[in-house]
Amino acid sequence: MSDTSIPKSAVQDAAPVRPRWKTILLRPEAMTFVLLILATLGASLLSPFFADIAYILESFTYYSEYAIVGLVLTLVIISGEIDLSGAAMMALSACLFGITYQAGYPISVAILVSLISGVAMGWFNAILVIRFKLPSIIVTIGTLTLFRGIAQVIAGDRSISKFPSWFVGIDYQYVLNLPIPVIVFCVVALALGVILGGTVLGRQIYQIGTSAIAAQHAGIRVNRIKTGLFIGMGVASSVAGLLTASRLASVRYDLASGAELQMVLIVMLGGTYIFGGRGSIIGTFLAAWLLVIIATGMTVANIPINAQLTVLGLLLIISIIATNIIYSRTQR
Amino acid sequence: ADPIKIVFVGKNTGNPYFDSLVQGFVDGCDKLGCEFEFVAPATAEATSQIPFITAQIQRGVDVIATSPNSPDALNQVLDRARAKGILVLSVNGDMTGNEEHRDAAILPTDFEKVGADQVELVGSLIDYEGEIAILSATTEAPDQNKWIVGMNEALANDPKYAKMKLVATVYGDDQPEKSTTEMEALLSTYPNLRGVISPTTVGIAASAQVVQSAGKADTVKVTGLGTPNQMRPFIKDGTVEAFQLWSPYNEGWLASHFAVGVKDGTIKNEVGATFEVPNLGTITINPLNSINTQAGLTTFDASNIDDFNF
Amino acid sequence: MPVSDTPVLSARGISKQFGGVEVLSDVDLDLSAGEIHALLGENGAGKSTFAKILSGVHRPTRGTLALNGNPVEVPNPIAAQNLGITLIHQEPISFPDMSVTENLVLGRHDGALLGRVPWAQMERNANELMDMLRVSIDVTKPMRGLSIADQQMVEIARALASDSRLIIMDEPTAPLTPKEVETLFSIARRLRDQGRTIIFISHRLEEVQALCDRATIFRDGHLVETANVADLSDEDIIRLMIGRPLKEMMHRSGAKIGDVALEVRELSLPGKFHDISFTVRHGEIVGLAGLVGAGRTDVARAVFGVAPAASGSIAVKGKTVEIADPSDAIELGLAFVPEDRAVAGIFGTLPVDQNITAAVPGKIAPHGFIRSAIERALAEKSVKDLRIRLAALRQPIGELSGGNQQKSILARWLHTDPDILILDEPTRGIDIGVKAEFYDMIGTLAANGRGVLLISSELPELLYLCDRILVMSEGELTADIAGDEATQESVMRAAVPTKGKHGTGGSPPEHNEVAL
Amino acid sequence: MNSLTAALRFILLRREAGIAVMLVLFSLVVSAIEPRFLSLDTLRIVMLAVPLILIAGMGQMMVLLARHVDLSIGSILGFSAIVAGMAFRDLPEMPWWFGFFIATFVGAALGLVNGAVVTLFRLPSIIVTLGTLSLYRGVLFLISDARQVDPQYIPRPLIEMSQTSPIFGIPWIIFIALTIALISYVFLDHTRLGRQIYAIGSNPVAAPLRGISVVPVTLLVFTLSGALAGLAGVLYASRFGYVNPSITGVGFEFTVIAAVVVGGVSINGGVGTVLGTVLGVIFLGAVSVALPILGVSAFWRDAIYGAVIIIALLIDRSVRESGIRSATLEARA
Ligand SMILES: Nc1ncnc2c1ncn2[C@@H]1O[C@H](COP(=O)(O)OP(=O)(O)OP(=O)(O)O)[C@@H](O)[C@H]1O
Ligand SMILES: Nc1ncnc2c1ncn2[C@@H]1O[C@H](COP(=O)(O)OP(=O)(O)OP(=O)(O)O)[C@@H](O)[C@H]1O
Ligand SMILES: [Mg+2]
Ligand SMILES: [Mg+2]
Repeated sequence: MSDTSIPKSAVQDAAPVRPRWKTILLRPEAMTFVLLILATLGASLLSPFFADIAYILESFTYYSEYAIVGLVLTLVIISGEIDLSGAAMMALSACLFGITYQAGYPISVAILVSLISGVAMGWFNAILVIRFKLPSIIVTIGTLTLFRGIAQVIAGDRSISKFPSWFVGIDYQYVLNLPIPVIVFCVVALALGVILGGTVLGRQIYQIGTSAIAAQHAGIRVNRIKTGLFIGMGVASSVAGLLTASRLASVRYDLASGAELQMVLIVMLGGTYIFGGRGSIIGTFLAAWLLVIIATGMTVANIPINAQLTVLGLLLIISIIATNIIYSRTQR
Repeated sequence: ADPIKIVFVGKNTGNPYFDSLVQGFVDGCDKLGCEFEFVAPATAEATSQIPFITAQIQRGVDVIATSPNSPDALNQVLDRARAKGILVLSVNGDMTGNEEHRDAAILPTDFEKVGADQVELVGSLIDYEGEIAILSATTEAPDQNKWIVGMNEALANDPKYAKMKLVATVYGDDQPEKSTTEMEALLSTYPNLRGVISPTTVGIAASAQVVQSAGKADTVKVTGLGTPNQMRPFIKDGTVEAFQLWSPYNEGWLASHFAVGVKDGTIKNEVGATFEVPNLGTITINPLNSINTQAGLTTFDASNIDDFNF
Repeated sequence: MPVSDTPVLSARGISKQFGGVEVLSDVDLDLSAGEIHALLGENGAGKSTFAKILSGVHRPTRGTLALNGNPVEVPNPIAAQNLGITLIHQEPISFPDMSVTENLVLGRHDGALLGRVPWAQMERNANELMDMLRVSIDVTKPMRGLSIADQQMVEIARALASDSRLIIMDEPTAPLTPKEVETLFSIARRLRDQGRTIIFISHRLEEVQALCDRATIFRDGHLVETANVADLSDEDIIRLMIGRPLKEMMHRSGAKIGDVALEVRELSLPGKFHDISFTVRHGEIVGLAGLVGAGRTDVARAVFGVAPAASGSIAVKGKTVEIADPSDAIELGLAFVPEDRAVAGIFGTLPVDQNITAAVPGKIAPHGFIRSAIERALAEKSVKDLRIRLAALRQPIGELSGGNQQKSILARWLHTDPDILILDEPTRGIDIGVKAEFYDMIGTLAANGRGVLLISSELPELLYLCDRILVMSEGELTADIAGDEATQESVMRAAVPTKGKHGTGGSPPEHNEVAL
Repeated sequence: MNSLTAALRFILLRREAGIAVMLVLFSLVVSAIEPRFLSLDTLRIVMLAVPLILIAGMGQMMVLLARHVDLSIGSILGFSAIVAGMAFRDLPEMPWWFGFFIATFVGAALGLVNGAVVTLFRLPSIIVTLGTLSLYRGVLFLISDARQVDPQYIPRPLIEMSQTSPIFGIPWIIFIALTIALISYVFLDHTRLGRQIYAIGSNPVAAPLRGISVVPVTLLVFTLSGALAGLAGVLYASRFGYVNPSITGVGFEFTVIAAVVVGGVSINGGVGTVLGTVLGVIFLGAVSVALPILGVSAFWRDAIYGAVIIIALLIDRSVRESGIRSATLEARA
């Protein structure tokens, strides 16, 4: 252990260090995990129809798109920024996909257009935040209105459909008994988890979120990394938009409307610190399942949506407060 | 045997129109001995109904009735329900162009006739002479668009309406604020406007409110489709002379009878088949497996509005 | 000097801890009506902390205060105001979007919260105050963009406007010109004659001699002496402050000085600095002196690429280079220890080891993935070499004391094996023992052939360490003095502004300046 | 610098002038395409479109001045409107004007909750109010049983506030909005408390050092924002004649924030005036009225609002920057 190699005399005037087990248990992810277990038990008691893996997986596909964006959003929030435009980017990129396909281009071109639009929108956010030094939270409130507004302008109120049958129904394609959106989610989680936890890039994201100024002084390319994260948000959103298009076999401008809140909810539930510098992919991963279990459990028990909304709103507030308390306790 | 389980997945909660429809279901099931539940998402967004429908499949219900928020976003999940042997009904609106994804549609009236009925109503209010306008829901709303086509056809083809001129069709997106602004713009743009048809509940309420505020109720006749509860004050104070609707209650009543009948085999869900429903008489299954509760619209005015509460 | 019997304010056993470190221990002090009382001590001795306790910004960990013999609590600045205690902060605090007039009265508790703001009268009063201080500041302008000196003047005016019995001035003269200082002094004397009490904090001993009646000297958080100024010589004061006579602070013997490592040519950044040229050689320690706000930090930031200059060029080892970002500078062998350690140096909530290795990602992750064994080994070596005191490497660095945080930042840069080190106030807020260690380290770095640019506000430190001292004033380089020719007087002469809107003539201070 | 250019710069640097110019230019361009736009009638429509936004905008402005933001006002509006509407429906003997108190009180209470969470846990208001945005909407569904309050229950005199006028043919509702704006002006510009709101936003760290009680003032600001959103709620019932839990107030926050930010209120706190906000509200009102008159689809509205928010942010930033630059240069000159 490294700790023991430091001479005893040096330790005298420094504050005592918390035992390692305490630091682990005090992490908000532990709270998410406990909630996940409680929610699963609660949902099983609430409705006899709940405890069915196939059903839970199917329900997960409905949230998988938000959860995938939430994974990237986790990195963005750890880096000290936020992006509320994910849902609007999903809608606009999906509408562009639909329009391109409807205009007679092959579906591969349409997919490309959608991905490129994701890059462009993420970049647009990044320019406003980084080049013009505007706060990301208000910038992305502006762009969420703008992006969805453009989607509305180009797609109107109609839904665009009649995609080729191979493209449709990705949520009913299975690999190893898992629907593809679930696989995508798990793969993205694994990849981002490794990047965040094991690589220099991940380390630097934490450092940027802890203090962007100190990071810049340490030679970390803060602007480049943040730009990359915003673009990552755009790409993830357009992938999520495509998954949604495939699942629904149609796209509309109001696709994923209001989902920005769900995305933030997932990340917050996973214990990522709203002020940046702390958080984890495993937390977001667990939180996505937690959200699905809670929402699905209440829906299958026919609990009215009024109560569901209240529960979710409370959950968001409580998880922010709890995370905040945990983190402000563990730093003096 | 277990009672038949019927669930109705509404457009969204808080929509008073559906209270009466649900009551029709409840009364129908009381009489027929089926189990009924009503669920609805918070918003009328295209995909918000999907988790609710999946949950009902998981619960193993026998019949899913829904008023779809989108003509095609539900296709996949409804197909899955039907594959499980669940009877899928589209209630109060159809999935135009996607009829193969539901078993039958329960419509409140013959949608082909709504347009003509509405033109006749506004014509009667303005002595079949002058400029009229339409304030609709959204540009792509399928039912409203079908009716607007009907209105245009009636105006073009029926010599009775030769002196009436449709000057504008505008859209308030079923939002009170937008509808109000659009209606005010109409009044300002067309000073000679004589009548407004608003075939949507949000739109007609906003239009009535605007002409009332502007003190133009005498010169501009507002009519359209609305619910009696929503329109009652305007009828009482004379802002609106008459408007129309069908009976949502009868829709629920018919849907429950149809569902139970199909499930226990007494009704054949085939085009051209007929069956009897108490209070409604003989119902015929029309092309594309769609059935109506009544042929024409009911007109509400000062003489009868107090007989209705929905 | 009318000194009445009951003290206006008496402090007993005042102690203050920050994060377990005691920065003020058992201070007993009595202040009388109608005296100007100097607080003296090295940087970090606890002067500002004591002032903040009196004015309710901080609460003491232990100890009591009494006003005119009655025990009082000063839980917050509002309470202090109500008790008639006003603090002029060391760093001017202001509301940048609001006018000077409003800055003068905001938060003053006279009148109902919903009472009308008497704009016209306020403006008149503000103008009167500015006249009294003999400064020409447009009181309707927002504070944003006022020079530091003007901001300090507004701060002083605010304290004058309040009817306080005790006014604490924390280094009010640091950014002021001699003429402004003289105005301030005459006002302070007038207030004393009205029977008010003034606490005057300054590093300039001649100001203390000129103004103050009594002086209290702090060292490492302890009150070491309170005496009449008349009974104290400068030598006494310095000895009391640093615990040893000034004589020991002598020039360091010069190391072998090699080729030019860093050359800066005609660097300018409008609004910050203008036409700055200098060189730093291998093995050379170059000092950069100046008053607070002279623009030294801005130059350092420009050289390191944090906020690049608008024009001019930089050459490293003879080659002209483009430095647009700190990462460019690091690749060229530069390192920069910033002055604002808490904001620009440490990652407060991250472990010490991650802080130490932050600038060498290639070393800890040879194939892209971080190898924690390597990382720990690097960090442990630094902890041993620099004698960083900590409990565990995984401890958040924010829990370490300031000196050990600063050592960790230095360690971070030593891992990059830099040729040129820019150190901006490296010993600020560091206790005296660690300071000596730092001097040794800086000397060793130069002896190993590294070029060092040392920015410091502590003149003795510069005089002791540097081979050459550059002086900046109001964004321009005003002197380049060889180490053995530099004296406190010659440096200060170049540091005090000779133009600008306050300094009307080029008159350097007449008296022998000793700035510590 | 001579005094004329100084005066000119002073005026041009003021955001109000910029918005006024934008408003005039916009009106000219629109009326060049559609001359009818420049009419008294249009003015009336614009004026009728803005009172709710203006009233809630005053509250939002105070929140922004204190360097916070309140995203929950749409839900607060809906919540207060529903509670007032249910009172009208279930307590028919209640005097109709009592609805104003109910709605304002409910709004104030919800705003206070926002403020309490923000100050108690030191959380960013934007996240807290994003949470209460959905929480309040959920609770509002619960208490209303997801049922709308039908027009027949909205008292006639309340509806007439949007229709009848005390003077000059200007409806009551516009008078109420202008009165609120006037009171806000006096409050923010001429009372100590009002100035303290600016101070907190201008420098939150300095404010407590200067003896300003930041927590109570922050609570007050959120409470006022809630109260004004609540007042807008009861006026919603007046203007639209009914209250629906899933429609009333949805998306309202974006409209209000757009208007206030366009009006020159800085999201960095401490900067903004009542006049600017009023102009911003009118500008957005003019845009939303111009669209149908020009025959542009309402689908454009959101895109335009989004673009307007972003442009306003950019303007705010460049004004700030050039302000700092010129001031620094001046100080050195
Ligand atoms: N808020 C704080 N948190 C932690 N440590 C602090 C804080 N404020 C001051 N200190 C520490 O307390 C010690 C005394 O600081 P103080 O500001 O009182 O010194 P000073 O005598 O005013 O020095 P200077 O002459 O540089 O102004 C320093 O070591 C400083 O780092
Ligand atoms: N409150 C302020 N408003 C605007 N500019 C400021 C303010 N404070 C400082 N500056 C800018 O900072 C510059 C001086 O600060 P800087 O830190 O570079 O000087 P310094 O000589 O390093 O002083 P220090 O000894 O405090 O480190 C000035 O040129 C000034 O433009
Ligand atoms: Mg100090
Ligand atoms: Mg500096």
